[in-house]
Amino acid sequence: MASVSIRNLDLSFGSVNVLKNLDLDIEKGEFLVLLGSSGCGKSTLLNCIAGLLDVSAGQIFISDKNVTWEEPKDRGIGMVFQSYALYPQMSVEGNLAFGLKNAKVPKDEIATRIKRAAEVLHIEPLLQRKPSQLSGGQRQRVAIGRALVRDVDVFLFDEPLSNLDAKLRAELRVELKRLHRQLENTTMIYVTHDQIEALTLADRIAIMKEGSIQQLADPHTIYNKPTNLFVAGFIGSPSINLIDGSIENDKAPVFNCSSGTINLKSYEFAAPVNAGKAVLGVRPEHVATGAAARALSFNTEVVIDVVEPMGSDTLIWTTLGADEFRFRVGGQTNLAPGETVLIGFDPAAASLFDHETELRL
Amino acid sequence: MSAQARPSQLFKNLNAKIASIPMILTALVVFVGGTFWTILYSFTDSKLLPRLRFVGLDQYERLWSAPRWLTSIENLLIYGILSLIFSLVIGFLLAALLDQKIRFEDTFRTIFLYPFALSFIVTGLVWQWILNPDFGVQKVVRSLGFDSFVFDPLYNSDIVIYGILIAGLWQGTGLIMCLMLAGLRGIDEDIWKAARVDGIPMWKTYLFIVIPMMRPVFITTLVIIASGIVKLYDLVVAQTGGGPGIASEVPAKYVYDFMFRAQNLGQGFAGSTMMLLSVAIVIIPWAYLEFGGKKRV
Amino acid sequence: MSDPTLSSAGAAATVGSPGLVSGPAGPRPRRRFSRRNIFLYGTLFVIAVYYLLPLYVMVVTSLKGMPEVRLGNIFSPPVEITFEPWVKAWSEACTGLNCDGLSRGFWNSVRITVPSVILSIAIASINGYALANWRFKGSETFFVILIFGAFIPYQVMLYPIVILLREIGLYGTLWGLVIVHSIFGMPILTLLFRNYFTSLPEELFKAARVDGAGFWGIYFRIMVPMSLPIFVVAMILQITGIWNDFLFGVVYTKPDIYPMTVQLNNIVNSVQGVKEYNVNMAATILTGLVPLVVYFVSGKLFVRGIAAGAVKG
Amino acid sequence: MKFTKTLLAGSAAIALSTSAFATDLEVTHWWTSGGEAAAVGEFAKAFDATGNKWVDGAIAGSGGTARPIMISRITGGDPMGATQFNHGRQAEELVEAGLMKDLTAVAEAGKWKDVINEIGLLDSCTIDGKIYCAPVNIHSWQWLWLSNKAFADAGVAVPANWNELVAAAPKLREKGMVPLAVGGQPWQTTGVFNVLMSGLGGKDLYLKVYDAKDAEVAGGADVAKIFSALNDAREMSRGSNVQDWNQATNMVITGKAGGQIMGDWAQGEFQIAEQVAGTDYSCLPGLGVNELLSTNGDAFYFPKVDNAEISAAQDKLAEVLFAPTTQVAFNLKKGSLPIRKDVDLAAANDCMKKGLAILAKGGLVKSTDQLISPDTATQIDDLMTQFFSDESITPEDAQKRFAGIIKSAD
Repeated sequence: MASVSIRNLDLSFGSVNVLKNLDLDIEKGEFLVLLGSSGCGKSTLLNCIAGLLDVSAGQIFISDKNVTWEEPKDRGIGMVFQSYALYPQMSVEGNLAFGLKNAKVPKDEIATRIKRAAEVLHIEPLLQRKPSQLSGGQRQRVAIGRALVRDVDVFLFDEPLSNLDAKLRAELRVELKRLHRQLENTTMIYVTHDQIEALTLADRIAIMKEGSIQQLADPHTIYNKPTNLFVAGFIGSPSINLIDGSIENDKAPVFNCSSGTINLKSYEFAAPVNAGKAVLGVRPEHVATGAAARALSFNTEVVIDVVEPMGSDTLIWTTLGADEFRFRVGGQTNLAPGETVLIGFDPAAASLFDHETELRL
Repeated sequence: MSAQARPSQLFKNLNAKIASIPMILTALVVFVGGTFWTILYSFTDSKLLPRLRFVGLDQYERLWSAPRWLTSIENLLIYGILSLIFSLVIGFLLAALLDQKIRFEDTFRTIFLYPFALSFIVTGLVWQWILNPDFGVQKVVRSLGFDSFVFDPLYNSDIVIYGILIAGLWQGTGLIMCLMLAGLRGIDEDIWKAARVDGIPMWKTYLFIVIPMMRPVFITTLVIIASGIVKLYDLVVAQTGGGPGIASEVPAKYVYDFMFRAQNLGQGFAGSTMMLLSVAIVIIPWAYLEFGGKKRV
Repeated sequence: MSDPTLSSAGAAATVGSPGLVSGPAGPRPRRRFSRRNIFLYGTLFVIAVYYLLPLYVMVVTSLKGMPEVRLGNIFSPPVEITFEPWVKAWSEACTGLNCDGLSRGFWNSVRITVPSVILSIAIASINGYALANWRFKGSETFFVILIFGAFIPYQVMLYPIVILLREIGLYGTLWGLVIVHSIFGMPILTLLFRNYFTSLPEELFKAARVDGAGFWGIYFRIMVPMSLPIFVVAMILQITGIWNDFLFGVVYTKPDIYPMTVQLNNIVNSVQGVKEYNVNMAATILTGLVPLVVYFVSGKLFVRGIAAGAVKG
Repeated sequence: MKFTKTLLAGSAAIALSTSAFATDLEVTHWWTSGGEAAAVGEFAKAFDATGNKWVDGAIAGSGGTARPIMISRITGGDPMGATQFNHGRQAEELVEAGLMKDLTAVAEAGKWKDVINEIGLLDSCTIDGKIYCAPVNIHSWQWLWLSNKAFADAGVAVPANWNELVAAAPKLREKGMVPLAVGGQPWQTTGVFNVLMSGLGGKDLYLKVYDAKDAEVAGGADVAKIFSALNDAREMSRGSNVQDWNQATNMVITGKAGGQIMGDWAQGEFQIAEQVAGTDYSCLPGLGVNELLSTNGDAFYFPKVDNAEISAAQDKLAEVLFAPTTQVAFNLKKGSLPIRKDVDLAAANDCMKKGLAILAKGGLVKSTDQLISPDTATQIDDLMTQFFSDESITPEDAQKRFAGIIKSAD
């Protein structure tokens, strides 16, 4: 049963179409992440779901109720904002109670709910403070609490962690995940531009670009089987290596590029193979070196250009034929710039895209 | 999933619309209505009371052949341009000076701002007095031994408008300074650091970096200064009464005098229509640029 | 940018121990009388004199007797200080048959100013709020018309408003005048409030909507408590404007509620032989006292409020 | 336009019965200077004595300040009980619009027509045979006030007419005095011109220009002489850096100026300064050339109200204003001539007596207030004030513009 459904949603400001004929179904209890770079329409979509923006066409259903023209408060949603959006003149308790008072919830019920939310979020000692007396992490907890006390089916997060420093972000990320598990049956829709957040938190990720969803799938699929060139390039850090070449399909399909011919026997084609120009995407961590590389169906020698130690692993920059090529080795490597090294990869783990349509082949 | 009737657009934001009723009424009834009323009656020969007896463009012909109206326009142009330039320049310089982390900032700011608390009537009166050659600056300087010193701006037709300008700037620049100061305080400190590291001289930083960043402040300021200029009336009445002769007449005074002193409403309305027209010529393109193209949510 | 508070660190820069590298060390030397400071404070001082001169002349003159006013120059301090002009201006000066000076109009001015300030600010702040957060079709058109209205000389609107007030039956009453002040204060105040509310984080407004607060709920519970600075600015502007108003006060009311400025006009404009400049000046200062005090007390908030309201557009 | 209709609807029948109740009556006027306020006090005293109460609504600054207030109040439907206007054409339209109370009954009861000094004054209050205002005094513009002290200092005899003043001017200049003080306000410069017109040009010329509005005469040789005299006046007035008329008068009183052309209200200033006519100052009605006085003056109008008590009080006030005792008391303080010929002004001083004598001889002429509209008057004001302040305007240019104004005058 879908918790949130979006049908043929259009939104335009004047002549600019921000969302184009968008469809999306979100299961009850699912954690869905809307991922994209700024301006892709992900926050706009979230605001439409929240009812903070009026749609130009289409419908929105929440818990099977058509809420397209409902007020935000009547949609059964809670929302957490990037800037926390705490009411500065109210105490933490006041912030938590504000929505409930507006909904005319009885006083003792309010107290109970606040107490419960405060326990869950570990903010009991802060209840009497003003937002200005809280740290960033505490503020965001309160903001989450404000959504929590509303006792709703759908949580909306609008880049909630972007204003926090890296360490806090990691901490709160885990807590959010824990919270989601605790609140079973609560749907969460989470907007972010940070792929780590998306990959770690999501049940499913919707990658957006220019107002439409490029791919909607679980993190594993998104990462390993990107549906098009954009998704492949967007997900993954360091980003995927892209090699220009062409597919030849005489007997068995092969990929010809400036550094040689790669046999595509092990590659799972998504569609019948056609010869033509294509792009091969290889994730840096799917590249093996030395003896391991020799065993793979494709290997070649490259000269190391730059070595970037990153602690747990090391990133090596080289060129493969005409293309820049990165690969990842262990943190303890002793490779140095100028050395020649044998690398190899298995096309089964790679992705092939049509040069024209940029779609996965 | 049932289909649902789209709520009427009229009732959307109903509370906002209800709350805006005073604004809508003011805008439509007073400002638009009053303007059209004024324009309508400018084509009549109304004297003491408004009467719909149309005389075509007679009032306008007379208006544009009246030496006093032409002098008024000329004065308003001189005063307006100079007042705009000096208000902005002085206001900005004062703000820049006060923004140098100086001591006694509060004191200086209060000194520059207090004239704004006084009405134009009072301003006009005081400056009339200071500029009066028989007791004011001229007399004081002469009593120091400079017998031939002449400083009588209010009694010299050629420069009287500058005498009014002195008083007008005295009264108004404080507010402009505050606006500018507020704008400067809103500029990111890092800009200054960057400019300093890059070795850009301070005046260049102000001119090419800071001022362009203060565009919104300048717009608010411009509206305030410009609306004050168009409405210039009390100051002239209190300081010179339009004199010597008609040398310091301004359009608002022409309009007022013809409406009430000369009891020729039609002529007064013709004058005010011209004023409103010139304001509209400035405002409408601005509004178009500001609101016409983009739309923010 | 120098910080003068540091300049007391003194001129002693050459404290490097012998044998070590000589050259700049420690805090950079700053002199209190650097060329920059002399220029800065000198300029400020000269400008301050220009701004203070009229006030000085007013005060000094109001403390002189008439003979001294006639003889001396206007800048010289009073030889013999007398408060008689103040007493006269406040309680004795005649306008027509009433010889009770400005005191007559003071409370009327208060009675006019207080409701006018409250109503005009209430309306303008709601306008600004609606324009910033609840735009509806045409709302910007009304805003542009309001800005246009800021440029309409009051005198031009005198007659239409007489008709308007007559039709709604408020002509000649205090409330009629209050409405007139609200109308003419609306353009600039709405502009300020709109800019201010636009500059507040939009997410706050969204959060409140999700929390179920409506138009009024958000206004009273969220916006107003956050907007003290801009309310102070609006208050200062309105108190000044309304307190100093003469034209509306006299055209739209009756003698029993004439504001203080009417008495000021009568004192200043009716002359008995020689103009009593000292009384005029005392009357002038007395009339301007209320806005002046407001400025002196809340000047700091004024800049802060403007900073909040005018920077973002 | 329903502007006037709604007001007409609310008008009530005029109650003639004298009310026994005390009624507050708000009276608006612009008499705020010393002598004026004292004079208006006499009205208030007399009116209060009838058991009613005079509520004073003084607003300083005649034309520009007070008049819009009065007109707004009347058209706004919330009129005062009575209001001052210069009698003449200023209130014409208010009467035509039916906003003013008809005083015919009061006037007939008080036999105003029989006792009035100059019937033209009542004519100006009469529209369609009905009387709408109560004239209260006669002011005349045609006076040249001279400082005896100034001429003594300059070592010349006090002039006996305009030409002698012009001749004596250089001597006064030598002593650093201004021969002719003229205040900077437009109406004062126009006053000088009109006085020169009637004083030097005579009654016929004056009426041809202002009554017949004959543009040819206005542009002709006779008026050219007036403009040449005006040029003299401009020359003589250089250096009088004052705005208000009474500041100019004060220059005469203190001997800083030789003379001033100003209406008889200036006399009040001499009196307050305790100057004696004949010894301290001299007065030359009609500039000592044509002894002709114009009938400027003030009148009270009574807006229509639909309240019987107020209406009765208005009648009472009209009656009181015209009463002989009030007339004497008021005009002595105001320095103007009484409206009635049946009162005795024994207390009048030299100058007033000269005026009364001219009055008795019938040397009166209608004032410009009565002859031309305020609109025309304002245009003449603009011309005159510009002429006085801008020496580059030749008398010929000014005359040409003057003729143009007269041509389009109404």
